[in-house]
Amino acid sequence: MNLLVLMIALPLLAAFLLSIIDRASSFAARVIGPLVLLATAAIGLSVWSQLGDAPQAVQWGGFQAPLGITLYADQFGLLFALAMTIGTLLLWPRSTGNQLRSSSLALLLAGTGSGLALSGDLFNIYVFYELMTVVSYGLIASRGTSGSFASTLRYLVISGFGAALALAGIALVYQATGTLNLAQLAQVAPEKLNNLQGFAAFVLMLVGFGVKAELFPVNMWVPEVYATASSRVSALLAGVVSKLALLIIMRLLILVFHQPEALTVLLVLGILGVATGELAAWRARDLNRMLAFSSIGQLGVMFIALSIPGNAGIFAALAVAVHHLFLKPAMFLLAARWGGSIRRLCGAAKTSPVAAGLFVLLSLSLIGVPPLPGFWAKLLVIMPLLTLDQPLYYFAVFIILAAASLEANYLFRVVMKLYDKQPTAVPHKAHATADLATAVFLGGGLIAAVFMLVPLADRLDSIAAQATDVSTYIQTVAPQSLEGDVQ
Amino acid sequence: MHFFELLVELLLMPILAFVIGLAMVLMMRRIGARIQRRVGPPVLQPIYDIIKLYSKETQISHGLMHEIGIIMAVGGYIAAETLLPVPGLDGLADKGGAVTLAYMLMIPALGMALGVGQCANPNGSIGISRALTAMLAYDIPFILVIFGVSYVYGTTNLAEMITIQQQQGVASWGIVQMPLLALTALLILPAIMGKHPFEIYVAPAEIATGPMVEMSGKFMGGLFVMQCFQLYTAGVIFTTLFLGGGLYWITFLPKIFLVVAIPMSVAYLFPRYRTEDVLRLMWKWPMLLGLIGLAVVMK
Amino acid sequence: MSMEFLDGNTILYSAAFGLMLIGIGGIVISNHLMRIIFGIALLEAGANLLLLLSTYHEGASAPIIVDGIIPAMMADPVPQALVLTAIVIGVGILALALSLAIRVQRAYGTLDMREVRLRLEQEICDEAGIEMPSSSEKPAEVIKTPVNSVVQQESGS
Amino acid sequence: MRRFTAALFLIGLGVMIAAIYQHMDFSNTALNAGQAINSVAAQETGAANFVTSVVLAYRGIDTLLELTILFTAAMIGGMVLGKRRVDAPRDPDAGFILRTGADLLFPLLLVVGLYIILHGHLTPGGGFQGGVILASAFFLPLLARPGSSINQDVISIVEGLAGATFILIGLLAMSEGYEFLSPLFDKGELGALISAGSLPVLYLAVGIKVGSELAGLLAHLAEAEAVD
Repeated sequence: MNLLVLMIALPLLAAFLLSIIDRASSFAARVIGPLVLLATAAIGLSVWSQLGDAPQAVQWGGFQAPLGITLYADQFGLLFALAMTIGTLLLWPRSTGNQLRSSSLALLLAGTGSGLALSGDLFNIYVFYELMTVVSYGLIASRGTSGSFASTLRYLVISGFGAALALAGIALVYQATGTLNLAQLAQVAPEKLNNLQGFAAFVLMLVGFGVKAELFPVNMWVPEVYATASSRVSALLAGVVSKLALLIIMRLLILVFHQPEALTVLLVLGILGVATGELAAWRARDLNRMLAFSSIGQLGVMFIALSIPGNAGIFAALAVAVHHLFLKPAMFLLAARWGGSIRRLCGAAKTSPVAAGLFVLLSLSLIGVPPLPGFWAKLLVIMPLLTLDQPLYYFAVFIILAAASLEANYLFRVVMKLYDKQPTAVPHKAHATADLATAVFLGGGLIAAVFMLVPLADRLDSIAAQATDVSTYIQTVAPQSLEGDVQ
Repeated sequence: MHFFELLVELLLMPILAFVIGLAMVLMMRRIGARIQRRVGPPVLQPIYDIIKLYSKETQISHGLMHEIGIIMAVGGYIAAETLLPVPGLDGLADKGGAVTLAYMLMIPALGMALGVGQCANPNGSIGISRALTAMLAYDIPFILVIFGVSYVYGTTNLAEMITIQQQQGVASWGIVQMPLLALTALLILPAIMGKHPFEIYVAPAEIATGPMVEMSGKFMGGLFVMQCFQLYTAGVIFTTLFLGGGLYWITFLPKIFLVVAIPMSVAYLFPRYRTEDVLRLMWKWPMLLGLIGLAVVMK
Repeated sequence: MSMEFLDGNTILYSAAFGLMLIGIGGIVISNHLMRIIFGIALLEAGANLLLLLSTYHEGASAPIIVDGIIPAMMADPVPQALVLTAIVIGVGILALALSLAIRVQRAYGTLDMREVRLRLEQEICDEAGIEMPSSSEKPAEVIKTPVNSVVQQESGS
Repeated sequence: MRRFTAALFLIGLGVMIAAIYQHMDFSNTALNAGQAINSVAAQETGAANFVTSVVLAYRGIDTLLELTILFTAAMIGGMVLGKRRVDAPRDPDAGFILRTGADLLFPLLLVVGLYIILHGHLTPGGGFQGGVILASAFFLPLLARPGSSINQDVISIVEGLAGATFILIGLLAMSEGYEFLSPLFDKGELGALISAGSLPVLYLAVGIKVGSELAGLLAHLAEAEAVD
C-alpha cells in the first residue's frame, strides 16, 4: 500500500463530488478544492522526503507488472507531479460564471498531471494525456467568449489528430513487443524496437504527445489559445502542462527509443521550433501572443537539449524546463492586466512599479543574462552541444544564441513601453493582488535560485541521473518475464 | 592566495581596459579630425571630458530605473572585461568562454533600453528601439562568427584560442585560416562599437533629440566611460579571435589599436545609415559572407 | 511474412492503414469543420483497428470461459480492453467537438476552417487593440462580412 | 497549392506506412502480456470474461480515467452549449409512431441495459455497452417529445455519486491494506452471476455513470438551439 495513488485519486473524487457538495454548501465547494490539493501536495512532499536514492513502484490493484499498471515514482516524476499540484494551487482558475466547473476542472488537471508524471505504462500515459487534454479544453473554453470556443475547437482538431497518431504508435509498440509496461519495454526495446517499426512508433508518439509540448509542426494552436484563454489558464498550460508532455517524451527517449535517428528528428524539430517561435514572437504586437510564441521557442530549446545523447541532454532539458516552469506562469500572470497591444502599455510602470520591475527581471532571465538562472540553463544546453562536434549541433548553438538576441529585442521593446512616461488614453489597471503575489513569489524563486546555484544544479543533476538510470527502473518495477508462462 | 590573485586580476582588468579605452577614444577622435581636416583634441581631452561631465550638475534624473540602466550598461562591459584574456591576465576567461561573452555583450544595450525607457522623452524611446534593432542586426552575424571560430579551434575558451594561435604561428591565426569570417567581423565591428556609420540611434551632439538628451551630468559621464570600454572590448575580441591575441603587451597593444583604427578610418567616409538600412545591410552582406565563411571552414 | 497477396493480415492491416490515411487526408485537405471532425473519427477508427490487430491471430476464440471450458487458443484480451477505452474516449471528444462546432457556427455563422481562423484572428486583434496584419495569402473567397474592408480602413488611416 | 502540399504529404505518409508494413513481423502472437493474463486471470479475479478482468482489475485505473474523460466532456459540453433561451424556437413534434415506440421501448431498453451491465463479468458486454443502452433509453423520449427535457441536476448527482462509488471502492481496498482498486470480496464460483468479488459492483457504477453522462451530453446537444 502506498499513499502516492491518493495524489491522483483524491482530486478525481473531489471533482466528481463537487457539484453535490455545492448543493449542500457553496462555501464548502469553494474551499474543498484548494484543501484537497494542499493535502495531495503534502502527500507528495512526504513521499519526496522519504524517496532518497530509491525510487518506488506501486502496482495499481496489486497486480504484478507487466499485467497490471505500474506507478513509478522517482524524483524526476515526483518533481513534476508536485509542480502540477502546487502550480494548480497557485494558479487556481477564477471564472465569473463557471466557478464550480472551473474548480472541478482544476482538480482534475492536478490529479491527471500527477498521474501522467508518475505513470509507468504506455497506454495509461495515453489515457492520462487524453484526460489532461480534455480538461484543458474545458479550462480554455471556460472563459466563454466566442474566440475561446473557436480556439478550443482548433486546438481539439490538432490534438485529436495527434492523439490518434499516438494511439497508432502504441499499437505498433504492442505489436512488436507484446507489452505496455515501460520497464519491460526498456528490457526488450534494444532487441525488438531497434528497427523501422520502432522508429515509426517513436515518430507517431512524438507528434502525438508533442501537441501539448508545443512541438514544431503541431503547435499552431499555441498563439490562438493563449490569446483567448484567461491568463491563469495560459499560465498553467504554458508553464506546467507543456512540461508534463515533455516529460513523457523524455521518459520514452530514456527507456524505450534509443535510435540515433530519433535524436536527429528531435534536433531538427527543436531547431525549427526555436526559429519559428522566436521570429513570430518578434513580429507579435500583443503581449499574450508574444509570450505564447516565446514559449514555443523555449520548448524548442528543450527539444534541442533532449537531442543531446546521454545524461547531459536530460540534465540540460530538465534545467531549462524547471526555469521555464517558474518563469512563464509569472509572465502570463503579469500579462493578465497588460494583455493586448504593447503600444497600450506606455507608462504602465507608473501604476504598478513592482510588476514592471518583475517583468524586467523575468525578461533578463528569459534572455539568459548572467547571473540569472536562465543563463545557466542555456549554458547547460550550449556546452554539450559544442562538444558534439557535428555541424547540425553547432547550428543549434547558433540558433539558440540568435534566439537570445531576438528575445532581447522583443522583450525590451515591452520593457521600454512600460517605462515610457507618455500617458496613454486609457489608464492602466493595477494587478490583482493575488496575481501579483503569485508572480512575485515565482520571481522570488528565480532570484533565490541565483544564490543557490550550486546545490540546485547538484540536485537537478541527481534527479536527471536517477531519471536516466534504466537498470534501476527495471529493478524497481521488476516486471515478470513473459517467456515460459504461455501455453 | 589563488583567490587573492584572482581578485587583483578582476580589479586590474577593467582598470586597464578603461585606460586603454580612453586612449582609443582619443585616437578615434583624432582620426575623425584628420579626415575632416581638423587638428583634433589634445591628448588629455578624454580625461578632461570625464572630469567635466561628472562635475556638472545632473539636471534631470528619472528615478531608480534610470540609474540602474546606466549601471547595467557600464557594469555589463566591466563584467565582459573580466572574461577577455589579455597578456598576463586571464581573469575568468577559462570559466566563461565565448558564449558567456556573447550574452554579456547584450547587457549594455538592454541597460540603456531600461534607463532611457524610463525617460519621458518619446524621442528617447525611438532612439532605443533603434538601438535594439541595430543590436539585433549585428548580433546575428556576430554569433555566426563566434561559433565559426569556435568550430575551427574546437573550443569556446578564449584563452585556449590564444594559446593555439600563439604556439602555431601566424599561419594558424584566425585571419589566415578563415579570412571570410574575419572580414565579416570587421564589417560589423563599427556596429558593435556603436560608432560611425551605424550610430544614428545615439545621434550624439548634432541632433537635439535621441537618448542623449536625457543623459546629463553623471549619466553622460557613465555613457562616456561605457564608450571607452566598448572600443576596447571590440578591439580585444577581434584580436583574440583572429589576430592571435598576445603574450606581451608590446605586441598586443598595436594589434588592438589597429583593429579599432582601420574600420574607424573607413567608416568616417560613409554617411550614417538609417536603422532599417542597418538591419538590411547587416543581414545581407556580413550574413552572406559569414555563411560562406562558415561553409568553407566546416566543409 | 507471407508473400501471398490477399492473405488475412494484408487485408486487415490495409484496412487499418487505409482508414488512417483517409482520416488524415480528410483533416489535411478539407476545410469544412464537420469533415475535419469526421476525419478525426476515421483516423481514430483506423488506429483502433491497428491496436486490435496488434496481437490478432486467426482462429482464436473470445477470452471468455463459458460453462467452465477453457478454449484452446484465446485472443489477447488487452487490446480489446484498450480499444474499448479508446472508443469511449473518442466518443467523449467527438461529442465535445460537436458542441464546440455548434457554438462556433452560432458565433461566426460558418464552419469553414479558413474563415473561422480569420474571424478568430480578427477577434484577437480587436481585443488586443492592434491592426490585423495583412496576409500575403489571398483572402478566402467565401467571406461576405466586411472583414477586409475594416482592415483596409485601419491600415489606410 | 495547399491541397497539392497536402496530397504530397499524404503520399509520403502512404510510402512510410508501406515501408513499416514491409518490415512488420506478423508472427508475433505468442509472447505478450495478454496471454499471460489469460493464464492467471481466472484465479486472480474470478471473472469468466477476461476482457472484464482487464478492464476493471488489471487496467482499472484506465477505466476510471476514461469515466473521468466522459464526465469532463459532459461537463464541458454543458458549459459550452449553455442554457437554452426560453423563447428559442422548438423542433416540430415527433409523430405518433416515434412517441409510442419510445414509450414501449423505454422499459425494454432499461432491462436490456441493466442485464448487459450485470453480466459484464460473464458474457461480452459490460458497463460501457450497457450504459450506452441506458442512455438511449432516457434519450429516446427527448427525441419523441422535443419540449421535454432531462433533469440535469439529477443527472449531475447520479454521475457524481457513481464516479465517487468507483473511487471509494478503490479506497476501501486501500483501507484494508491492499493497493488502490484491488479486487475485494469473495471471488465466488467461476461463471456464476454473483462472483468475481467487487468487479460487478464496479461495472454497475461504470454503467450508471456512462449512462447518465451520455444521456446528459446527448440532452445538451439536443437542447442546443438550432441555428436560425
